Order: sequence, then structure tokens, then C-alpha cells
Amino acid sequence: MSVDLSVDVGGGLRLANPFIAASGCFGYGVEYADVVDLATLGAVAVKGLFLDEREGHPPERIVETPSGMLNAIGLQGIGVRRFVAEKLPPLRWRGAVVIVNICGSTIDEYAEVARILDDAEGVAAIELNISCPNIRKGGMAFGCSLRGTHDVVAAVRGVTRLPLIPKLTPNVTDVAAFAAAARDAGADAVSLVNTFLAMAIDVETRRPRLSNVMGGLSGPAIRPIAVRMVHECRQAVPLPIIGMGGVMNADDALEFLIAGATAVQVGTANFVDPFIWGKLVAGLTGYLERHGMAGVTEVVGSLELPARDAGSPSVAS
Amino acid sequence: MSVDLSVDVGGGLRLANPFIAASGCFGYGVEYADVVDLATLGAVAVKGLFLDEREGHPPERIVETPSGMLNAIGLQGIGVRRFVAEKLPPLRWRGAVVIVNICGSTIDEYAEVARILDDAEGVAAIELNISCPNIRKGGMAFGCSLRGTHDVVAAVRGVTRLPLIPKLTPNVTDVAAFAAAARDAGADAVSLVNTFLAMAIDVETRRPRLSNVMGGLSGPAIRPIAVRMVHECRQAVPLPIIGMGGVMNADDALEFLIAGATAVQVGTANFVDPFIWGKLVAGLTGYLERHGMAGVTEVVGSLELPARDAGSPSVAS
Amino acid sequence: MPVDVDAVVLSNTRLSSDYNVLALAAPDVAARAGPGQFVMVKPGFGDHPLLRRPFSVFEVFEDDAGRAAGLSLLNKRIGVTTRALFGLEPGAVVRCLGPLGRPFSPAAPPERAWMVAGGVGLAPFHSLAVALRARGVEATLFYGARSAGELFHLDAFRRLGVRLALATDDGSRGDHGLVTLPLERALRGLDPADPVRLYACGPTPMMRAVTDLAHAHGRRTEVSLEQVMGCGLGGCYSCVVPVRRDGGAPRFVRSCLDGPVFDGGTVVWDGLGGLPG
Amino acid sequence: MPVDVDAVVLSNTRLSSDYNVLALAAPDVAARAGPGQFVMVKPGFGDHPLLRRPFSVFEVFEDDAGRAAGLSLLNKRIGVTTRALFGLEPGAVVRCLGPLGRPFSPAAPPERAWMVAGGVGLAPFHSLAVALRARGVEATLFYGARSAGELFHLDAFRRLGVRLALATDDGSRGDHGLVTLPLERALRGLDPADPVRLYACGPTPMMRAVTDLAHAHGRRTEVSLEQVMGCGLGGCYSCVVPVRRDGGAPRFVRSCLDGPVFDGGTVVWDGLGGLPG
Ligand SMILES: Cc1cc2nc3c(=O)[nH]c(=O)nc-3n(C[C@H](O)[C@H](O)[C@H](O)COP(=O)(O)OP(=O)(O)OC[C@H]3O[C@@H](n4cnc5c(N)ncnc54)[C@H](O)[C@@H]3O)c2cc1C
Ligand SMILES: Cc1cc2nc3c(=O)[nH]c(=O)nc-3n(C[C@H](O)[C@H](O)[C@H](O)COP(=O)(O)OP(=O)(O)OC[C@H]3O[C@@H](n4cnc5c(N)ncnc54)[C@H](O)[C@@H]3O)c2cc1C
Ligand SMILES: Cc1cc2nc3c(=O)[nH]c(=O)nc-3n(C[C@H](O)[C@H](O)[C@H](O)COP(=O)(O)O)c2cc1C
Ligand SMILES: Cc1cc2nc3c(=O)[nH]c(=O)nc-3n(C[C@H](O)[C@H](O)[C@H](O)COP(=O)(O)O)c2cc1C
Ligand code: FES
Ligand code: FES
Repeated sequence: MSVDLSVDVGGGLRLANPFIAASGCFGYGVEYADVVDLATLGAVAVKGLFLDEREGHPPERIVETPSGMLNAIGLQGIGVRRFVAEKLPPLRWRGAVVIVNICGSTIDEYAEVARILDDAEGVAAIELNISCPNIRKGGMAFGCSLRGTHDVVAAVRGVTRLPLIPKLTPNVTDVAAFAAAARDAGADAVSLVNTFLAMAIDVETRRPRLSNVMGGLSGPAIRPIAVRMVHECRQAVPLPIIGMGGVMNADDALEFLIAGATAVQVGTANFVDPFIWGKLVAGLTGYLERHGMAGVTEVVGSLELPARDAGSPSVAS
Repeated sequence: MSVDLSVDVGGGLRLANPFIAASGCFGYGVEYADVVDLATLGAVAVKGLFLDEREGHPPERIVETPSGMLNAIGLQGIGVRRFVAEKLPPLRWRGAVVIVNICGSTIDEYAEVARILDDAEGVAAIELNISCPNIRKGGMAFGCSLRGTHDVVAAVRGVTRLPLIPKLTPNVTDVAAFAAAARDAGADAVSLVNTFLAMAIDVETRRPRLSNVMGGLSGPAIRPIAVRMVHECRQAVPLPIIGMGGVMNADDALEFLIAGATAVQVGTANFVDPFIWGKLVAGLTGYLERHGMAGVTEVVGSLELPARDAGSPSVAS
Repeated sequence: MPVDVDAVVLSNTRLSSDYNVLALAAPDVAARAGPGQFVMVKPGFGDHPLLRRPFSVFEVFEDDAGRAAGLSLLNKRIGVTTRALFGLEPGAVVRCLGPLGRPFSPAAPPERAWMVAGGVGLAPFHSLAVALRARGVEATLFYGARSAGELFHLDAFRRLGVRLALATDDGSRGDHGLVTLPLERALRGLDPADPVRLYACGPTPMMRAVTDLAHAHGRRTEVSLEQVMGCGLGGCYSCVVPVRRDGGAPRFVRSCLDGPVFDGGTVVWDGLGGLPG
Repeated sequence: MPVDVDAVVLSNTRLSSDYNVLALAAPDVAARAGPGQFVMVKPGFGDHPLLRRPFSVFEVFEDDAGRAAGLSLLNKRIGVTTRALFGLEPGAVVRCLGPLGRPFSPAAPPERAWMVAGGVGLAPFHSLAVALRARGVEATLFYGARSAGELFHLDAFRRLGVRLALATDDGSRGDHGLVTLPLERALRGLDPADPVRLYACGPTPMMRAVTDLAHAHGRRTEVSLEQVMGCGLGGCYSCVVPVRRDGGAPRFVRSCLDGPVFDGGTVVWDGLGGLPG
């Protein structure tokens, strides 16, 4: 195919195509090795890792909602050391570009996890999860405070030269301010959005549907809000953006690219169709060819805004 | 029917049932007089009114999204004086309980509009729209600042004894803090949520689908986030709550009531089914009877939360 | 006073790969429908798609007793709802709210009526033709489509005594080009004293061209606009059209209440908003 | 290695107002399916419902050449997807991903196999019965349902040489009460030296009771759990079951990978999470 799908998401991280498996929606990647050639994805963002193992929340952990789903997994995970020992090697020899999503209850924990990954072989980038709505300490607590965001990012920046990608929460008033804070603290890019804090109630039992009461909303339902937030960050902050939220097909991904995202993560859609990756590449390639574009970079941020005086009918021309 | 559907939403405002037509989704009420007996609704929240007439934004003003819709109407309206002169009388003789949704570009405008309504006959309450995402000045600008929220509410409180219901925006980090600010400033209740700032892009033209670029997301897609926000306000602030966001049927409304809302507004669903009102009353009545409840008040805030140590599997009993 | 019925699909006649006629058992709606009025339609009961969509009442058909038994929609496939309507089988249910909106004001003799349709813009004219016939008004249909294969229901209009002037983009039938070709010829040949009223429905540029053309020949045109509509009842203000009346400033009026039929001369065409696709 | 096929519905046999058997043309999935494995299913291509749902492979059927031609699902109507599957007509398409999960480990002679099914929990046992028969294992099905009208496919199991022990909540057939009634009787009558392996699928309390009962008689039970599953492939961690192995602390394991079949003795039943309805 004649078009160039490769993108540069900052910090020297170049991807063969802009499609990345979203963290927490692709296990540790190895689970999908039978289904898809991991090397054909732009990258794989693995499930969020703390320093130690975590059991996460009891069931029910997910519930479907209109055009979306809530999850409260609680970041069950094997811890960064076991990940490095057990998962990184198979990911490497399968040729996966591995982005490691890291969490912490304290700034020191974030830094410690990052340090361990910095020493490891085969980590392409670190995605800093300061936006998980499903844990009591850390996570969103950092992501909802500009100061907290700056401090975590700066601390991790201090211990690693790996491309650093803070993942922003949408549960804030002004997401662009957080992108700016992340940049000032040394981030190479930002990824957004994580899930929206939400809840569902079983009206017959009058109990929450999730054991954790609240969970994170993902899926097509949130796409219009996520696209808006990517647009806002693009307008405000000169920093590569990895956009996500409800991408189900190539056209959805194009909304994010046109709004200003350099790459796109896909989470919930992978549950519906684990074979989506080839379809996304084919769809994007077809679009670029149809529109006579040489590569993805031409479409990134190509949104055409109307003349700003289009506000009154008398001049609505 | 044996059950009592009436609710008291604060400031002495008592409604025959908890179902209120959401502002901007029911015109000025009179448009629906052929379709539904306005007196059978708990109340009618009319379209947001400024002091003067407004033309609003040019088309496209709406676009459908997964389980939702974006709108950027731009608060086209006839202004408060024409409303009082032309719309209030027919609403009154039809027996509608009228909640007037008011907007302003300045605090003085809010106060002036409120003063005019305070002098008018047949206004049951004022809903203070400090959360409209679709206007450049005022609206959400106030609703996104605690200080702004407090000042607008206090100013309007100063000029009217009508029940005062600030309508909160969901586009903030901590909605409960805004409910508290509204209460401190003298609000009788709060209503939430207004729409989520969002956007949709036509990938073929690479232009925004709305003439205003951004619009507000409503409909079932947002319900889980809205329910969460109502729950948060209920937990934090002892103030009656009018909940809304994606209510399509009685079960959806019950989610809000169980989470702590005293009444529920219905917007987008009225577009889909203008005859929804009788179905909501029937559905709620059936539920209360089936659950042996004497009235709506029994279900309000009846959410049962799990023991808080349900966090680890070892004790997940 | 509109009603909402769960209308059973009586038949679905595919006219082409994109067009079909869907016959619905909706007597209460059909009985009330005036020429050019519309219904808000939703296939089935799910939330996908969420909102209803507006469709002109195409034909009103009667039972043996001569009572209105139902109505049909002329549907063109362009998106999720129209795709669903194209695929429905008899027995399926379509929620149908109506009749809605301001109808055409039918001409009266000695006036003659010229209907100008582009593509699916034919939809509101069958009911108008019936009304004109009832009033003994001599009617002509100027009808343009992409090709001969997309000129539908010509016999039905002939049976109503409607003269036909056709045009196709590919010249496979009638004039080779836009429907404004035969229209302009006819306008030129018209005696200024001859009372003719025009009606137009089709793509916005076409309705605008017809209005201007007619105006240039001192004639007025009633246009039936197709704005996106969220509710059809005046509740949402999504469907507005900028209208300039008696020289005043343009005002946004709701096309579901004040329209969909407007005096073409009052429409501020540049402010209609561009629909993609 | 699972495959995803757009399987055409070959037949939809309604067994009652709530139960149906859906035959799907999915040879590639059927050929690979082991006893007790499941598929992730989605009716049609829309986003409503959004996620797939897990279903046991009920029957695997073959073409005249004896090659696997497809599989069937035993479906019980409880929500949006199962409602849709109940209503599908032949020709409709069901997206079907599988086979997935750990199958039952079939007994081997001289062991005998006792299968204990409650309601729709019958689903995984047809394929198990076929496997047992192939190995010459003597099998009994303990099967409980609400009433005689909801005891399905008895002849099919008989044809596979399976003995039946039935129970109904209303006593309209077999024991009056839970399926644990005939099971307990059988366990009591059992010679401790007699090698019998148990398999259970049904409502959680029933599987727990069977496990405990069997344990009290020194027998192990393989249970097939029905956790809510978001992906079926190990990607989402939604489907976890708390399992205690060799006396250690309970650990959440993914039932789509480590299950859905578990040694009942290792399951921490209280931590399974209560599903409403
Ligand atoms: C008063 C009135 C009468 C109408 N009568 C008919 C009729 O008789 N037959 C018929 O086939 N159609 C008619 N239409 C147009 C019809 O309403 C649209 O085609 C329909 O809403 C598209 O819905 P959809 O879900 O298929 O497309 P969507 O999936 O909603 O949209 C698909 C694409 O079509 C565009 N689109 C949406 N609405 C329109 C529109 N009104 N015009 C042009 N493009 C649009 C969207 O921007 C989008 O790009 C009428 C419209 C109005 C306002
Ligand atoms: C491995 C496995 C095999 C299964 N095999 C079969 C089978 O062969 N036949 C069959 O009919 N079903 C089977 N199930 C159960 C089936 O997956 C659920 O009934 C289905 O997911 C419900 O989807 P829905 O969209 O109809 O219900 P939803 O609309 O999603 O939910 C409706 C209600 O049912 C509840 N619910 C959701 N999932 C379950 C569940 N797993 N068990 C009990 N209640 C639930 C929800 O909490 C909700 O209250 C199996 C489940 C698993 C995990
Ligand atoms: C089940 C589930 C688990 C998730 N776990 C994580 C996680 O561990 N770390 C993280 O940063 N995001 C996590 N997310 C958020 C996703 O990475 C993504 O930001 C979000 O789902 C929006 O994208 P989507 O709509 O394509 O799913 C999770 C999402 C889901 C649905
Ligand atoms: C077309 C449209 C217009 C609206 N106009 C207003 C308005 O004028 N004032 C206001 O406070 N809210 C307005 N809203 C927000 C609704 O009142 C409501 O808060 C929101 O739509 C969520 O409820 P829903 O999901 O039931 O529609 C509008 C919503 C829509 C869809
Ligand atoms: S369609 Fe809603 S006001 Fe016209
Ligand atoms: S269902 Fe997703 S991990 Fe098991």
C-alpha cells in the first residue's frame, strides 16, 4: 500500500501505525498472541502495574450500559517485577512494541516502578496512569490535581529516559490545563481519555451493579466527550496526543486523528472484536488513499474550523 | 392508585409526581399542549431565558451520537418579558407547574431576569442555568467556578423568594462542591446534570458536525455518569436534588431516585416519545406497588451500599 | 393534533438499490394528513438509532369503505434509519408520529400548479397532486433524478392528471441536466398574466435555484425544506430556518412548526447550514 | 486457537416461552470445541448490545461426511442478548468467537460420570456426554428444572446411553424439589470404593451445594461457573473467580482462561459476587 501509516508519538517513539491496544483491555498482550500478530499493532499498552501484586475488586467488575460499559477491576495485577520476568520476554520475541501502564499509591511507588522498567529490556514507553477511577489511593487522586500531576510526572521523569506518556483523566474541569502541567513536568506526550467515573444501580435490589459501587465508563457513549477533550488539548498545548474513547472502527479513529491525536488507543472495541486491528489498518489506509493523502500525518489535526463569526443568522453565510 | 407520587423538592415546592420536563427539551410547554395534559406532569421546566431575545446558533444544531445526541442551540429564545406576557398565561390556565430556566451573561442579568419573574404570576420556581455549554459568555463560566456559582446564586437569592434551583454542570471535577456552594448561597435545591461538553467530526469533510463546533451531550449515554454525580451530591450535601441525564423509562428514573434524587427531569426521551409522561407515572406506580412502598419518598435515597471492606477477595463474603 | 401509532409495515416495495416505498397501517395519522405534512418515524423500539426522523407523507391510501387506512413513505437510503426502513419486512413495526408541520397551500382554479421535484423531493407531491386534483387545479410535475431508473411513480401522477416534465443528470430520460432546464423553458413560454403557483422540494441548491428562477419570472415558490429535526413538535429548536419577512432582519424559525413549507422568497438560503453527504 | 465466524442461523427451535436451541453454521468453531467449552456471541453487527455474551457449546453436529458442520446453543431468555437470540430467524447472522476456556476433564473407565444440571446449566453436558460415550464411560444425568415442561432433550441424552435422574421444583416430574435430592440419595447408596466423578452446572447455590454434598461423600466435583464476561480471552479481568489452591490465600483467577470449569473444592463461593435476577 502506498500510504505511510507510521507516526511519531514523541520522545523518539515511532509506531508502524497509529493503533494501540488500550491498557487494561488487552491483558498483558500475550493473551492475544493466538488471535493477532502482536507485531502488527502500532503498540500494546499493557494492563496497569503497581510495584506489587494486587487482587483487585470482587465481582461484579463490569456492567454494560447504553453504548458503553462500566468497569471496576481494581487494577488486579502481577506487579512490575513479575511482569518484567514473565511477560516482557514473550512480548519481545513476538515483536510487540510495549507501552507499560504504571500506577502507584505514592509518588515514590510510581518512581520505583518506572526505575525497574527503565532497567528492563524491551519497554518502548511508560504510560503514567494518574487517572484510574477504581482505586482508593493514588491514581485519579494525582490526576485530578494540577500539582499532583506535575509532581508525579516530574518524579518519574527524573528516573527514566523512556518516552513518558501521562494518561489524563476526563473527570476534570479543564483537561488542557493538565496536559500543560504534564508537559511542563517533562512529559513526551499525553494520552486521553481514561474512563469517566460512573455508576449503575439495580433498581430491583436497590444495590449498585458493581461491587466497588462506582466504575469507569468506556465505549462509544463517551466518544464525543473524548474527541472534544483531545481537540482542547491540541488547541492549548504543543504536545503529541494519543487519543481514545469509544473507537469502534476506522472512522471513529479518524475523528480523533482529525481532532489532533497522533495515535489512537482502542480498548472496549477489542472486547467486541479481537480481530479489529487489521480492519482498522485497512480502513485508515482506504481513507488516506481515497483522500489522496500520502500518510497519517497529513490527517492529524486537519480539523477545519468555521469562521468564528458564524454565530448569528444574519451573517450565516 | 394507592401510592403517593407527590414529592417536595424544597423551597415549599410540592409536585404531584416527580417527573419534570427538562429545560430546552419541551419548548415553552405550550408546544406540547396538544399532545399531553400539561397538568399531569410534575412540572415543566421551560427553555432557558435571557433578559432579551436571542437568535441562537445557525444549523446544524444537533447531531445524533451513540445512545445520545449533541446540541448547540445557543439558547435561542424570546426573552423573559415576552415569555411572561405570551407564554405564562396559557401555561397557567392549563394548570402547568412552571419552572423557569434562566440564563445571563452577567450576574446583574441573572438578577434582573429573576426580579421580573418574581413579579410575575404563575412561576413555581426558578432554575438557574449556570451550566449551559453552548454560550460564550455566562452560563458554564459561572457553573465551573465555585466562586461564580456562589455569587450568582446569592445575587438571585437576594431578589426573589421563589424556590431557587441552580442547575449544575457535569463538566467539573467535583460536582458535590458546587452543590455545597449553591446551598451556602441560599439555593433550595439543585438540579443536575446539564449536558457534557462534546463534539463530533464529519471525517469526510473534516469539519465539526455542529455549526458551533462543540455542543452538549445528552441521552442514555451519559446516564451512568449522571447517576454517579447525583449519588455524590446526596452523600455530601443535605439538599433536595433533581436528577437527570438519559432517563428513557421508569427504571432509569428509579436509578436517580434510589441514588438520592427527589425528582427527575426528562429531556431527550421526550423527543423520542412525547407521550412518555403517562408511561413514567404508570411505571413508577407499578414499581412502588410491587415493592410495597406507600410513596415515592420511600425510594428516594434508598440505595444500599455494600460493607466497605468488601474490597479484598479473602473477605469477600 | 398529532397521534403516535405503532404502525405495522404492510408492504415494502424496493424501487431501486436506494429507494423504497414503505406502506404503513396508520389510519389515524393518514386520516389527518394534509399535503406536504410529515411524520416522525422510528423503526422498532430500541434506542438505536435514538431519535426519530422526519419523513413526508407520500401516499395516503384508503380501505374499501373509502376511509383512510394508512400511508406510505418514499424512503431514500442515506444513513442508519433510512437503511433500516429500506430493509424492513411486512409485519415489522414502525413508530409513526404525526401528521406534523404546515402543509402546502394548494392552488385554486384558475391558478395552475407547477410542482418541482428533485430526487426524493418527490415525496410530498403525491399528496399535493391529490389535493390539487380534488380542487380541479391543472398540475404539472417537473421531476429530476440521477437517471431514468430513478424516476418513480410516473404513472401514479399521470393517473392523477398531472403533466410530466422530466430531466436526468445522465440524460437517460427527459432533459439532460437539472430539472431547472425544463422549468426555465416553461417559465419563458409563460404569459405573465397566466396565474401559476410553484412548489419545490429537493436538494437545497435546487430549491434555491427554483425560487430564484421563479422570482425572476415574477412567480412565488413554496419550498419544502429538509432540516435535521430532533422532535418535530417545536420542543428542541434544532430545525430552524433563517427567514426574512417584510424586509426585517433574518429570524430563525422552527421548520417543524412554521414549516417545513416556506415561501421560498423569505428563506435566507445561505443560513440553512450545510449537511454533509 | 479461537476463530471468529459470522455464523448463519440454521434453525431456531423454541422449547418453551423462555428456552430455545439455536443451530449455527460454524464448522471451524465446532470442529475445535471440547466438552464444556464456550463461545462469545453477538447477534448481528450493531453496537446494541455492545459486548458479546458467553454461551456453552451445546451440541456439535456433523454433515453427511461426518465433518463438524456447526454447533447449537441452548439459550435462556433473561436479558437483551438472550432475548435477541430467542427471536432470531433462520438466515440471521450471529457473530461467534470460540471455542474458549478450559473444557471438562472427562472421566475414564472404570470411573463413572455423574452430571448434575440445573435449568440452563444443562448446556455444557451434551458435549460432555458425547465425549464420555466415546470413552465408554457410564454416565448419569441428574437434572433439575422448574417443571416437567422445562426438562429438555431427555431423549438425546438417553440416546447417548445416559441414565436420567430428574427433579422439578413443582414436582410435576421426578423428585419434588431440588436436583440435590436424587443426587444425595445416589451418593448415600454409593460404595465408597466405587469411582465416580461429578460435574455440575447451574445456579451458583446449586453448584455449591453439589460440591459440598459430593465432598461430604469424599467426591470431587468439576463445576462450570457462569461469571459475567467482557471479552472471553483474558483481556479484561471481569470474569474472575476467587480460588483457594493448596491452602493458600484466595486468588482471583480469570474464568475465561482458567475456567469456566473449576474444581469445586477450590472455589471460594462467597466471593463469586451475586448476580441480580
Ligand atoms: C420535513 C422532512 C421531510 C422529509 N421527507 C423525507 C422523505 O419523504 N423521504 C426520505 O427519504 N427522506 C426524507 N427526509 C430526509 C430524512 O429525514 C433524512 O434522510 C433522515 O433523517 C436521515 O436519517 P438517517 O438515520 O438515515 O441518516 P443519519 O444516519 O442520521 O445521517 C446520515 C447522513 O445524512 C445526513 N443527513 C441527516 N439528515 C439529513 C437530511 N434531512 N437531509 C440530508 N442529509 C441528511 C447526516 O448529516 C449524515 O451525514 C425529510 C426530512 C424532513 C425534514
Ligand atoms: C461460560 C458461560 C457459559 C454460559 N452458557 C450459557 C448457555 O449455554 N445458555 C445460556 O442461556 N446462558 C449461558 N450463560 C449465561 C449467559 O452468558 C447470560 O445469560 C447472558 O450473558 C445474559 O446476557 P443478556 O444480554 O441476555 O442479559 P443482560 O441484559 O446482560 O443482563 C440481564 C440480567 O441478567 C443478569 N446476568 C448477566 N449475566 C448473567 C449470568 N452469566 N448469569 C446470571 N445472570 C446474569 C444481569 O446482571 C442482569 O440483571 C453462560 C455464561 C458463561 C459465563
Ligand atoms: C476493563 C477495563 C480495564 C481498564 N484498565 C485500565 C488500566 O489498567 N489502566 C489504564 O490506564 N486504563 C484502563 N482502562 C481504560 C482504557 O485504557 C481506556 O482509557 C478507556 O477504556 C477508553 O477507551 P475505550 O472506550 O476504547 O475502551 C480500562 C478500561 C476497561 C474497559
Ligand atoms: C436540545 C436541547 C436543549 C437544551 N436546552 C437547555 C436549556 O435551555 N437550559 C438548560 O438548563 N438545559 C438545557 N438542556 C439540557 C437538558 O435540560 C438536560 O439537562 C440534558 O439534556 C440531560 O437530560 P436528558 O439526557 O434527559 O436530555 C438542553 C438539552 C437539549 C437536548
Ligand atoms: S424539530 Fe424540534 S423544534 Fe423543530
Ligand atoms: S472475560 Fe475478559 S478476562 Fe475473562
